[in-house]
Amino acid sequence: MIRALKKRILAGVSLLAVTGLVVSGIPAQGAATPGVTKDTITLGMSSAQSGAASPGYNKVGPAMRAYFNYINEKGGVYGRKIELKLEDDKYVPTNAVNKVNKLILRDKVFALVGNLGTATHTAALKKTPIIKQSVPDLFVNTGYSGFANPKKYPTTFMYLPSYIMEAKIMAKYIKDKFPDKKVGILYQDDDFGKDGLAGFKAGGLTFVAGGTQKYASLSQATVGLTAQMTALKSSGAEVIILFGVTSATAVAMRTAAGLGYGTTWGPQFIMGSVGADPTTLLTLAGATTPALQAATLRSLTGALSLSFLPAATDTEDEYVKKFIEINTTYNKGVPWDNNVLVGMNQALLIVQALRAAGENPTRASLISALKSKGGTFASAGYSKLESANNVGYTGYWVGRYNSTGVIAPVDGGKPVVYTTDSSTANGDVAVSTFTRPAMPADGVPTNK
Amino acid sequence: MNLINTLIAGVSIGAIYSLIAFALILVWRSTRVVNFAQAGQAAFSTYVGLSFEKAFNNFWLALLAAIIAGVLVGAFVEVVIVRFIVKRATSAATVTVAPVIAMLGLLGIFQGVMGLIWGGEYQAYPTAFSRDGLTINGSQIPFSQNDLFVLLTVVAAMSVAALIFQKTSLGLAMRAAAFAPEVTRLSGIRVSRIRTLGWAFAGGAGGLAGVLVAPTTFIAPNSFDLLLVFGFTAAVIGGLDSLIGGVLGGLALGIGLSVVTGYLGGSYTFMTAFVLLIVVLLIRPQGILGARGARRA
Amino acid sequence: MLVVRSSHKPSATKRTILALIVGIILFVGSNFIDEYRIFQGAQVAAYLVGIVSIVLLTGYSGQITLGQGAFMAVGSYSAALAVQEFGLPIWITFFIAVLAAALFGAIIGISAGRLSGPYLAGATLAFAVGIPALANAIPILGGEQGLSFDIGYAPGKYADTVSPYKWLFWICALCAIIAVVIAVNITSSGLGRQWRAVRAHETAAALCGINPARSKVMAFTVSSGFAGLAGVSFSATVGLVSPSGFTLALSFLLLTGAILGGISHISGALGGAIIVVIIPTVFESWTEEASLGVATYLPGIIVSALLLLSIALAPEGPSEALHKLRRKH
Amino acid sequence: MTLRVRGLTIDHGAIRAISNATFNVPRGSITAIIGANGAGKSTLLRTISGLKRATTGSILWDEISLEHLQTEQIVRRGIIHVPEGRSVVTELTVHENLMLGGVWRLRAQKEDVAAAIEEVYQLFPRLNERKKQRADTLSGGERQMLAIGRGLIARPQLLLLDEPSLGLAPLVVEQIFHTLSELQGKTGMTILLVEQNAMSALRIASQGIVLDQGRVVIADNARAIMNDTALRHAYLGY
Repeated sequence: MIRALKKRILAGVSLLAVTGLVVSGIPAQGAATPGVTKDTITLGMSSAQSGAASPGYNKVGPAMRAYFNYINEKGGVYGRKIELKLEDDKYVPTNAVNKVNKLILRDKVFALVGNLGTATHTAALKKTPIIKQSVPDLFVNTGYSGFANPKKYPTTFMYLPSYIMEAKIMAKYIKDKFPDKKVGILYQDDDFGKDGLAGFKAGGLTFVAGGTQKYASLSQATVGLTAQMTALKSSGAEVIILFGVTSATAVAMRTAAGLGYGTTWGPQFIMGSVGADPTTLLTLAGATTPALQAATLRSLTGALSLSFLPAATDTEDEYVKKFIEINTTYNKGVPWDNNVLVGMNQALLIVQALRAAGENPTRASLISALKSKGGTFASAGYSKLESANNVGYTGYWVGRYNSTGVIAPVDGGKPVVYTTDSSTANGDVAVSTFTRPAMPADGVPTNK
Repeated sequence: MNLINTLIAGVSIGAIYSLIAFALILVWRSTRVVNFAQAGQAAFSTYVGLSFEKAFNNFWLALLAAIIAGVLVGAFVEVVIVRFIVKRATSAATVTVAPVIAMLGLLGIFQGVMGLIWGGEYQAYPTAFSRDGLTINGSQIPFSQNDLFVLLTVVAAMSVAALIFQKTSLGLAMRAAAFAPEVTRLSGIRVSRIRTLGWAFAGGAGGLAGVLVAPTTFIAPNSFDLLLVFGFTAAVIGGLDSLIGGVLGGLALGIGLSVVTGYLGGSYTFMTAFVLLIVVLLIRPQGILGARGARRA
Repeated sequence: MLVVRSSHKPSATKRTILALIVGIILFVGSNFIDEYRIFQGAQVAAYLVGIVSIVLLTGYSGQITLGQGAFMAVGSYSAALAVQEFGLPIWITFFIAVLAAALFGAIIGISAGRLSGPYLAGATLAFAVGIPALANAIPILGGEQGLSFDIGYAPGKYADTVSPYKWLFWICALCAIIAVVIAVNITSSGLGRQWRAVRAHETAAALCGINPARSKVMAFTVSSGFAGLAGVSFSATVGLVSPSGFTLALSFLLLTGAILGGISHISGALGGAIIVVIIPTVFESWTEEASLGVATYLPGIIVSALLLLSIALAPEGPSEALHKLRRKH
Repeated sequence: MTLRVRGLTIDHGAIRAISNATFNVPRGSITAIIGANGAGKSTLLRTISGLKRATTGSILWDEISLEHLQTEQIVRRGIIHVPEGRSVVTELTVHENLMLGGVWRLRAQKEDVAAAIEEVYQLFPRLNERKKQRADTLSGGERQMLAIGRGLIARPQLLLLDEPSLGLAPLVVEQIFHTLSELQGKTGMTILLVEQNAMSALRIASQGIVLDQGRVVIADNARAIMNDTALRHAYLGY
């Protein structure tokens, strides 16, 4: 009976399919630019506001919003106020698809900004109309080199230097400063980590036997990293790279402390820029008392990390100074840190991109403006923004955590910025000659 | 040496599984309900502890607050919700299904409320003692002062519980009510009160477990869900009716998972727990120490 | 209790015609609805199949499951692997998903058939946690990032004119309609009556010549097949199969939908699916300007409270309660 | 202190278990309720002890109505119910089972509970021999002794005994009934005994009540019932 039924249904449905295809052949109606009205420009962002990967990153979106509010107060972008719709995808790919679909289809945002995560954004690019509707997808907060691919993702622009660049710079640094030392790595088991591995390979860095350990991206808080860290310890690695998100770095450092790091075990830790924000690490260490705080700081002290922005504590820096001011007034109650700096800096870039898109911005004009002028935008970054090829920043400086939890340039004085590209064919790394543009007056861009 | 280290590493987390198993068994014995909302109750109590920790910066005060919160929440849940549900679910088809679903609903409410009050981001919970591995004969072992504290606290809590159960008339009444509620009522004991007490005790144990485990897992509204799965596995390994069985089951599970994680890798942890649970359910349904024929409750 | 009341439901033919009409309405209607709603429609269809699988297992056969997401994962991974490793066409993978999940369900059912109540609940709970975690351990399954599962565009020249959402919706809705028709036919067949008999009174059913163990395993197998279909539909809506897509939360959500819709009748599944997809959306739009937290957590609280209330007030599900009420008056 | 039951009706869902029953249990008597299986005897006891609620009618003990009291409150008024099926807590030891009977008054009357337990051990020496053993290791007769013993710890004024002879060897039944009769003589308590084994029950009882399909058909002197052949044939089947 069921088989007969199925046949009938299939027959009926194929009939339906034909009718439906005919009916649906009506072309979609053209309309004004989505997300732009006389007074407003609506932007959308999907990021981890809660969940395992959220610590630290959940401050980026609100910081962007704070900067936009500051600009809105100063007259907005050609009189239009910027609104940011912030969605929480918990760093879960299936959620990201839902949220980005909502932003594009229901909220009809003009552009996406600052979306977080490699796996999440890969899913979003695949299953939402970012490409089909040519939605500008600015400053994706990941270093996955695959996103800088104008052929495949014509509207997607990166923010972070790619993980390949980061790995190549790390590789060079390690080979220069720690020659003949055994190197181990802990990486996140997805495209983020694989990108990094490709970069290390290009940079000619080899790992000690048993010194290549990985973790699943959402598992570290629940399962812990004991097995991985124990393996790294017994591999005899003297330099250990932590190439993961902040919560993974926190768990790894804590586990290392349990294994004797700081007392009986003294490897040199080098953390990827993604997982190295000191305030987040401190918070995650549960350092509520001064004594615990000091203990956590001790375990961080001496570790190396990479950055392309000034240290958040560098209050002499003109960008940092202004952002702190804005944070105090427009982002009440949120303590200033590196994540806020990232958000403000992204927002500064976005405002310049919107201005460059002209008085009547369209999605196409935003993309072409960013491509042609992105490299000239003022920002706190010490390396150049390669928006022409949809690439983000292009270099890093290497710093060391001091005893107050601040990353200071290893050699003292001004940071030395290394630059490279995302090619995996070679490991060429050069010292950058880029000079950073000055901060626009009062932190309000006036570019065209 | 490596094997010994792995075994040692499993002891303190095993102690926490024992505590959760203990809470689940206590509730099961008093009401014949597996409290799947225990994960939410424990997280809620731990958040209360964290709030005290932040306000007063005193670990011990926070621990006390979490336990008291656990006791109150446990009693509240029994009096306000469970009593009603158990009374309503009478037909053969619903009597086993309804309480399970009710507990899930309760879990959802707990998690939502926690998210509203404390937010969804992962927060760290401090420890009272150092988490650096102890050094024995010059070599460091993966067992810290804090692990020792966890272990001793669980042992102490279990000893107090054992003392109450074996040596006091309250304990006698609780044991009797667990196995023969009608006879207990006919002996003049208010079984409904004993039930509430069972839930309250279990809630307190959950709060304690939460504070002890939170430094290693972080705390978020749903961060104890997996702990619940492990606790349940431990309880079943021991036999859902036997408190001692549950405690031993927890330790066995903690050590077993530590060995698997150490030798095969973290990805196999959940799978091992699952396989273990199924094997125990199929081969020895009454658990290691459980009474026969209890499985088809 | 064993005398199951004779059904006055329409015959298989009538049901098929009804399904066709529903299909036509959905098909034509999909042209007049905005794309986000269509996307949600596809989600509702995927959840609907998942909820049907729970209604069959829990509502009809009386076996509780907290781990339906695991069966969905088995179906989805099988389908994605079939595409990735053997390059099979997408439409075949839907059948593969159903078969793989059903096979898996049969194996689990044989073990689970010996359990009941909280033990079964706990075992399926561990299952829901264990299976997605396993995906992280087996390299071919692509770790946390998972595998791609892309149903692509409408065939031939329609690829440009039919939006991918509409295409997605059509496929998911088609799956859902077929699933519901088959499910209704099963429940009104002898098999469905057997299940209900075992659920109502195992011993009595056995005395009537029904083998309760076999009946339970059968229910598990059939239900898992539906879950496999739900999984593959669900994966189609997000374009990938990953462990984070099959969380405990998903399993709980489906069970919640099944209970709220009315666990004892297939007809409740649609209501349940709509509730679990729409409630969060509704709340998000209400709380647009409020804090993100309210939008994130309030729907969960409301849905859970509804779940608790419905169990407290009508342990057998709302439709059963209504039925009883009718009998009384 | 007489137990007065007036117009008592008890329903099990749609089934009427006891219909309009009226009878007295005089103080200091042993009253046997007899009747066939399903006559509603156990239901009657369960209602007196508060485990079940009556549909209509009243139960008065010492001029206090019991029908709205909780089981625990009824116990505190000296009414102790020993349900059928040798109801002991098998997971507890013999001694713990006896203790259980006194937990409710332990705080106020600790010494008397200890004394009562001692008396039970004297009454049933075999329990004393096995006091450390778990109750599930006892024989059927010993369990029944333990169940009754648990009831005696409360020093009942009214003891409700449900089928103490069920499934026991005749010799054991004889012994238990003998002990009960002796005990009643000593303490003067009232015993309401539900039995299918009518002969044994009526032999120690002073009064008999015959239930048939939920109705009280006879309430009379025990000896008179035993001697009424027609009645025995009609309701007791011998």
